[in-house]
Amino acid sequence: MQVTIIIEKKPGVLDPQAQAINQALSSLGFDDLQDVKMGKQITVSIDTDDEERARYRAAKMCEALLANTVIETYTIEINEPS
Amino acid sequence: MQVTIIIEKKPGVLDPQAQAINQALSSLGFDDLQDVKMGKQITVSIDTDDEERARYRAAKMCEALLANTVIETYTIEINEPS
Amino acid sequence: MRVAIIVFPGSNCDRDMMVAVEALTGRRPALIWHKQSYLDPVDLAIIPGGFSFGDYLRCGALAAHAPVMNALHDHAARGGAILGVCNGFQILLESGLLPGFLAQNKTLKFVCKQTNLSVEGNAICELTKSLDINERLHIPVAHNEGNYFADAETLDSLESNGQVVLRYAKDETGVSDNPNGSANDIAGICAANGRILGMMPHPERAMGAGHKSADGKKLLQSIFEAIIT
Amino acid sequence: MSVQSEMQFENAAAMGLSKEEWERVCAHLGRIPNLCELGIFSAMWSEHCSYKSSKKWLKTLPTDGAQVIQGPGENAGVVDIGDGTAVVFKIESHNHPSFIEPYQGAATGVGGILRDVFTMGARPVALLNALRFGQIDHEKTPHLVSGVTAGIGGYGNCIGIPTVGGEVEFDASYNGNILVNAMAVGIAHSDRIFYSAASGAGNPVIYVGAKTGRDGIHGATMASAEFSDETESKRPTVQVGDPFTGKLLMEACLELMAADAVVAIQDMGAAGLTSSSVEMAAKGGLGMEIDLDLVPVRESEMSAYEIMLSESQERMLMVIDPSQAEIARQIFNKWDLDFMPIGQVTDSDRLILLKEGEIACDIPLAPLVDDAPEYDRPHLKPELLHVIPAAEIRQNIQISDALKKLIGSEDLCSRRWIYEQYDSHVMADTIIGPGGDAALVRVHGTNKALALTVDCTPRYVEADPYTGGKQAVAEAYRNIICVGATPLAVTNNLNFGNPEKPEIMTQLVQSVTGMKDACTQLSTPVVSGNVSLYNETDGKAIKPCPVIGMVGVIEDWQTALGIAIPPETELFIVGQDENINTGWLSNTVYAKIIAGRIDAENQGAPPPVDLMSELQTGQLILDCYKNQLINAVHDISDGGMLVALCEMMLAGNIGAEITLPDNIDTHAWCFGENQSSYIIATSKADEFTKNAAQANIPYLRIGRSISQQELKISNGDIISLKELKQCYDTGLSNRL
Ligand SMILES: Nc1ncnc2c1ncn2[C@@H]1O[C@H](COP(=O)(O)OP(=O)(O)O)[C@@H](O)[C@H]1O
Ligand SMILES: [Mg+2]
Repeated sequence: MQVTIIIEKKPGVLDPQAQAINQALSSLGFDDLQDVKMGKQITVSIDTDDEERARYRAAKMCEALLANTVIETYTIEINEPS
Repeated sequence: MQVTIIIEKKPGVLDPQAQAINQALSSLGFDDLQDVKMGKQITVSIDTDDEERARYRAAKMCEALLANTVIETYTIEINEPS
Repeated sequence: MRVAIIVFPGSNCDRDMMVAVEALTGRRPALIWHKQSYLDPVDLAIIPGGFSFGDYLRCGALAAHAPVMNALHDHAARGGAILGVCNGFQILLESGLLPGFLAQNKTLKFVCKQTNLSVEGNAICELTKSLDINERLHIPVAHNEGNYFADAETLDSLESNGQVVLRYAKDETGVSDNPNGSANDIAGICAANGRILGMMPHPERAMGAGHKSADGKKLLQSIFEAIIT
Repeated sequence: MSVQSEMQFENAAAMGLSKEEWERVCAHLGRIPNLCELGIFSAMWSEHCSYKSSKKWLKTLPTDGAQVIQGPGENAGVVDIGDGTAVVFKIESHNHPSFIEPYQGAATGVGGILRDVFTMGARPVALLNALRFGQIDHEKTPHLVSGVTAGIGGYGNCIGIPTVGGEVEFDASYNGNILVNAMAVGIAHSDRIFYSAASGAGNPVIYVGAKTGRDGIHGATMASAEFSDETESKRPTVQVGDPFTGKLLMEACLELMAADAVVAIQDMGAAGLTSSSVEMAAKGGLGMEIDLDLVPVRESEMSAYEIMLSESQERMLMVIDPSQAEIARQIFNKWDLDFMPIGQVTDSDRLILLKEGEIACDIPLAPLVDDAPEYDRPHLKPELLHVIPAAEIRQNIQISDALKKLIGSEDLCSRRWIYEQYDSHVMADTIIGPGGDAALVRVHGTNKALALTVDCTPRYVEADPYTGGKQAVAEAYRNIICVGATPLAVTNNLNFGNPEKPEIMTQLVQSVTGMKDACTQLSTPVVSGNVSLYNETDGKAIKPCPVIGMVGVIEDWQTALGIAIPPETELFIVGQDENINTGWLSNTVYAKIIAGRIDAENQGAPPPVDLMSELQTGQLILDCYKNQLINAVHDISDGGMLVALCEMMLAGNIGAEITLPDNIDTHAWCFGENQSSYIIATSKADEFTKNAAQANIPYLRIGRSISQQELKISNGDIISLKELKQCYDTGLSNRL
C-alpha cells in the first residue's frame, strides 16, 4: 500500500528557505504571489493491505525518523492504487 | 488561488537522502517497506481566480527556478478552497 | 591579466580567492556584485565558494538566476574562461554551463578535509594543461553537496571527451580518497571547449605559506599561464 | 497609564519572579504592572540577564591588565594585540535549546555569539565550541551529537567563519541536560570599537535584520529554569537560525560601522528587544521611546508582550547619527535587509512603548538594570575528596592494552568525526585547525596569529571545585603555550545546576575562586563570559563545568609548532617534579576507564595545580621556542603522558621508543594526570636540557623517535602505529 507523508513546518516556525524562494521568485518577476511554504513529501510502499495498519506504520516512521516533531508536523495520506 | 507544486527527482537520479532514509528505516525495524521516495512540496498563493492561469504561472515558476528540469520533474495541483 | 570574481551575498570564499589571485598575478581582481548586469571584458571570471543564497532550494539554484549570470553566459559564449570552485561549481551546473549535478554527500554530512587529487591525463581542459599528470595534488574540500552525478550517457561523453579534469586519487591499495561518493571519483570537470572548469576542492586554501599544501597555487598558476599565452 | 492591569503575583511567579521580586516591581512602578511590563521585568531580572546568583562572585574575577581594552559588561571583551589591532571574543551557552532541538539550538547559539562579536565592530575570524553530552550509549546521545554537530557546522560553515577548535565530553550527568557553549573571536581596529551605550537624545533608534516572529518568547526565563519532563513536552520556544540572513546582517553592520554612522549598537540576543533597548538606554543614562507598530513582524496580531520578548534571530538594534541615516538605509537595502526607524533616544530615564497609539509600557529604566536583584546565596565549606593512592587504582593490565583502551575510549579518541563536519579553513587563515592543542588563526595579512582554546575538566571540578576552576585556566594556558603563543586573556562559561541549592552554590563559589587565583597568577584577565545555571534534570545537577576560553597571540605564525613528532628527535617530559618521580592516578581517565571508577565518590581528589610551576614551565617552553630548541610540543592532560605521546606519534605518523623509569609505578607514570607538564621533541637535546636546568625546571628524557612504525616500551610492549591509529580514529564513529 502506498502512503504519502507530507512534512511541514509548524505554523509560526521561521522558514528561511521559503522566505528566500519567495524573494527570488519576486525578483524574477513573479510578483503576483504570496505566502510561499516549503515542505517535504515522502512516499513509501508499506507491505500491507490494511489501511489502518499502513497509517499506523507511517506515523511511527514520522515519529521515529522522518519528521522533527519539535518544529514540524506531518500528515499521512493513503494513495489510491493507480 | 493556492497551488501545490511537487518536485521529485527523475527515476534513476541519485538521491542520497532517500537512500539513507530507506536504510535508516529498515535499521529501525521498519522492514515491511520498500521504495522510499523524497520530494519537495511548495505551496504558493497566486493572485488569480482562474485555475488555468494559476497552473500556467506555477509551471513558469517551476521552469524558471523551482525545479531543475534536467534531474527533476514537477506536478502542479490546485488546492480546493477550504 | 584581468580577473573578475563574482560575489553573491552568501559567497564566503570571495576574499580568499581575491587574495590568492592577487598573490599570483600581482593584480587585485575586480569583485563583481551579483546585482550587476554587465561584465567588463575579462580574461577569467571566477565564481568562488560559499553559500550564494544560503543554498536554499538547491545549491546554486537561486544564484544561477542573478542578474550577473546573463553577462557570464555572454562571456562563456565568447569562449571566455571561467573557474567555479565549490559553490561556484554548483552554480555553473545549475546555470547549464557545465553538465550534471551535485547531490548531497553520501554520508549526508558536511565534509572538510584535505584530499588527494589526480590530474587526468587525457583532459582537454585548456586551463590546466600545464599541470603534470603524474603528480598528486593535495587540496582541501569543504562542502555538503559535492557528490557529482550525471546520467550514464553524459558521464560516458565526459569521460570519452576528456572533460574529467580532476579525480579523487586512489591510494596504494586502490582505495579512492573520494570524500563525497561522486561518480567515477570526479572532483572537477570542464566544458567541451576546455575553457570552463568546475571543481569541488578549494585551490585558494592550498597556497603554501601557512596552508597545509601549495598545490592550489600550482593549479591556479596553470590557469593563469593558459590565459596569458 | 490608563490600561487596567489584570496581573497578579501568580503571573509573575509563572515567569519566574519570587514574591519579593514581584513586590519590588510594584514598588518601582507605584502600581501593578501590565503583562508587557511584567514580561520585561521578569526577563531583565531573570538569572540569564541579571546574573543575580553569580554577580557577587563574578565581581571577584580579575578583569584588568595593560592589554585589556574592554572587560566584562559589553557584548564581548576586547584585548589589544598591538599594531592598532584588537581581538574581540566571548563565549555563550545554548544548553537548553540544544537539548530540545539540537540542530537549531546549536545553530542559533553560534549565530548569537557571532552577533555579540560583530556588534563590537569586529569581523569574526574563528569559532570554537565546548560540548558535553550524556553517556555515549544513552539512547538520546547519538541523535544529540549528530544534531548539535550539524547545527554548529550548519551555521558556521554557511556564514563562512571557520570552526577551529573545541572540546567534547560524554558523561552520564549530562544525559538529560547537555551543554553547548560556543565561543566566537573577531578582529577589530583597536580605535574603532563599537559600544552599546546610547547617546544623544533625539537620535533615531533603528531596527535592522530579520523580522520578528513568535520565536522563543521568554527564552531567557526558560534558560533560567530547571528541566523536567513537562518542559520537554511543552516545547514552546524553538528558534530557527538563518545563517544566510546572519551573513547579510554581519556584512551590512560591518559596512555601516566603516561608514561612521553608528552611535550605539546592540544585538537582540536573549530577551530580544527588551534587553537590547533597556541596556542601550540604561548604559547611556538615557531613556528610549519605541513605537511597536513600526517593528517589522512576520506574523499578524503580535502583542506588545510578544514583540518585546520574542527571541527571533538575526536582529540588531542601533542608534544612528541622523545625518547618516540615508547612507545607512542604502547599505541595508544593498543587503536586502529590513531597516526601520522604530523610535528615539530620550532624556527621560524611562522606557516608553507605544502600541496602536496607546502606551503599552512605561517603566523607569534604572531599576530594571541597577536594582536588579542580587543574591548572596548560601554556600558551604566544600567537602574535598581524599587522594586515592595509585596502588589502589592501578589494574593488572598490560600497558599497551591499557593504552589502546584509553585512546579508543570516547573520552580520549579522535574528535575527527565531529570536526570534519566543520569548515575549519574558510577565510584561509587557519594555520593550525582542530586536532592539536590550541588552534592558530592568522591575523589576516600579518605575521601575527591568534591562539585559541576552550577547556574544562568537570570531573576535577566535581571532586574539588577550587582546584577544578584553577585547572581549567591552567590547562587552557598550557594549550596556548604549546603553539608558542603568549596567553592574553580569557572568557568563561559557568555551567552549573540550581544555585538555590547550597552544594551547587559551593561549586560555583569555589571554582570561581580557583579561576580568580589562576587568572591572577597567570596574568590572563577575564574580559567576558556567560553563566548558565539550573542545568538540572528532575532535581539532579550536571557535573559542574566552568569552561575557560583563552586567547593568546604569537608574533610570527611561522615559528609555531604543532604536536607532530618529527623524525630523529629525542623526547622529554618537562614540568612538575612529581611527573618524574610519581604519577597521579586519582581522578584520572585511567581511574575511570581502566579501573571503572565512575562515581564521583570513588574517583578521588584531582591532581593539584601549582600555578608557580605552571608559569615557570610555560616560560621555559616559550624560551625554547625563541631559541628554536624544540621541534614539537604537547601538554599532558586527560589520559596522561602516554596518551599525549601517542597523539604526537599519530600526528607525525612516526614511531617512538620509550624507557620506563624503574623507581615508580609504571602505570601511574604512563597514565597519571600530573599538571603543568609537557612532552617535547627536540633535535637539540643538550641545549634543551641546559636551558631547563638553568631555569630549574625538572625534565626527564623518556625516549626518541624511531623509523619503525611502532611504539616500543622498555618493558617489552610493542604496538604498531596502525593499531593505535585504528583505536584512536574509530572511537567515535563506531559508537555514534
Ligand atoms: N562568567 C562571567 N565572567 C565574566 N563576565 C561575564 C560572565 N558572565 C557574563 N559576563 C559578562 O556579562 C555581560 C552580559 O553577558 P550576557 O548577558 O551573557 O550577554 P548577552 O546579552 O550578549 O547574552 C557580558 O559582558 C559578559 O561578558
Ligand atoms: Mg549581547
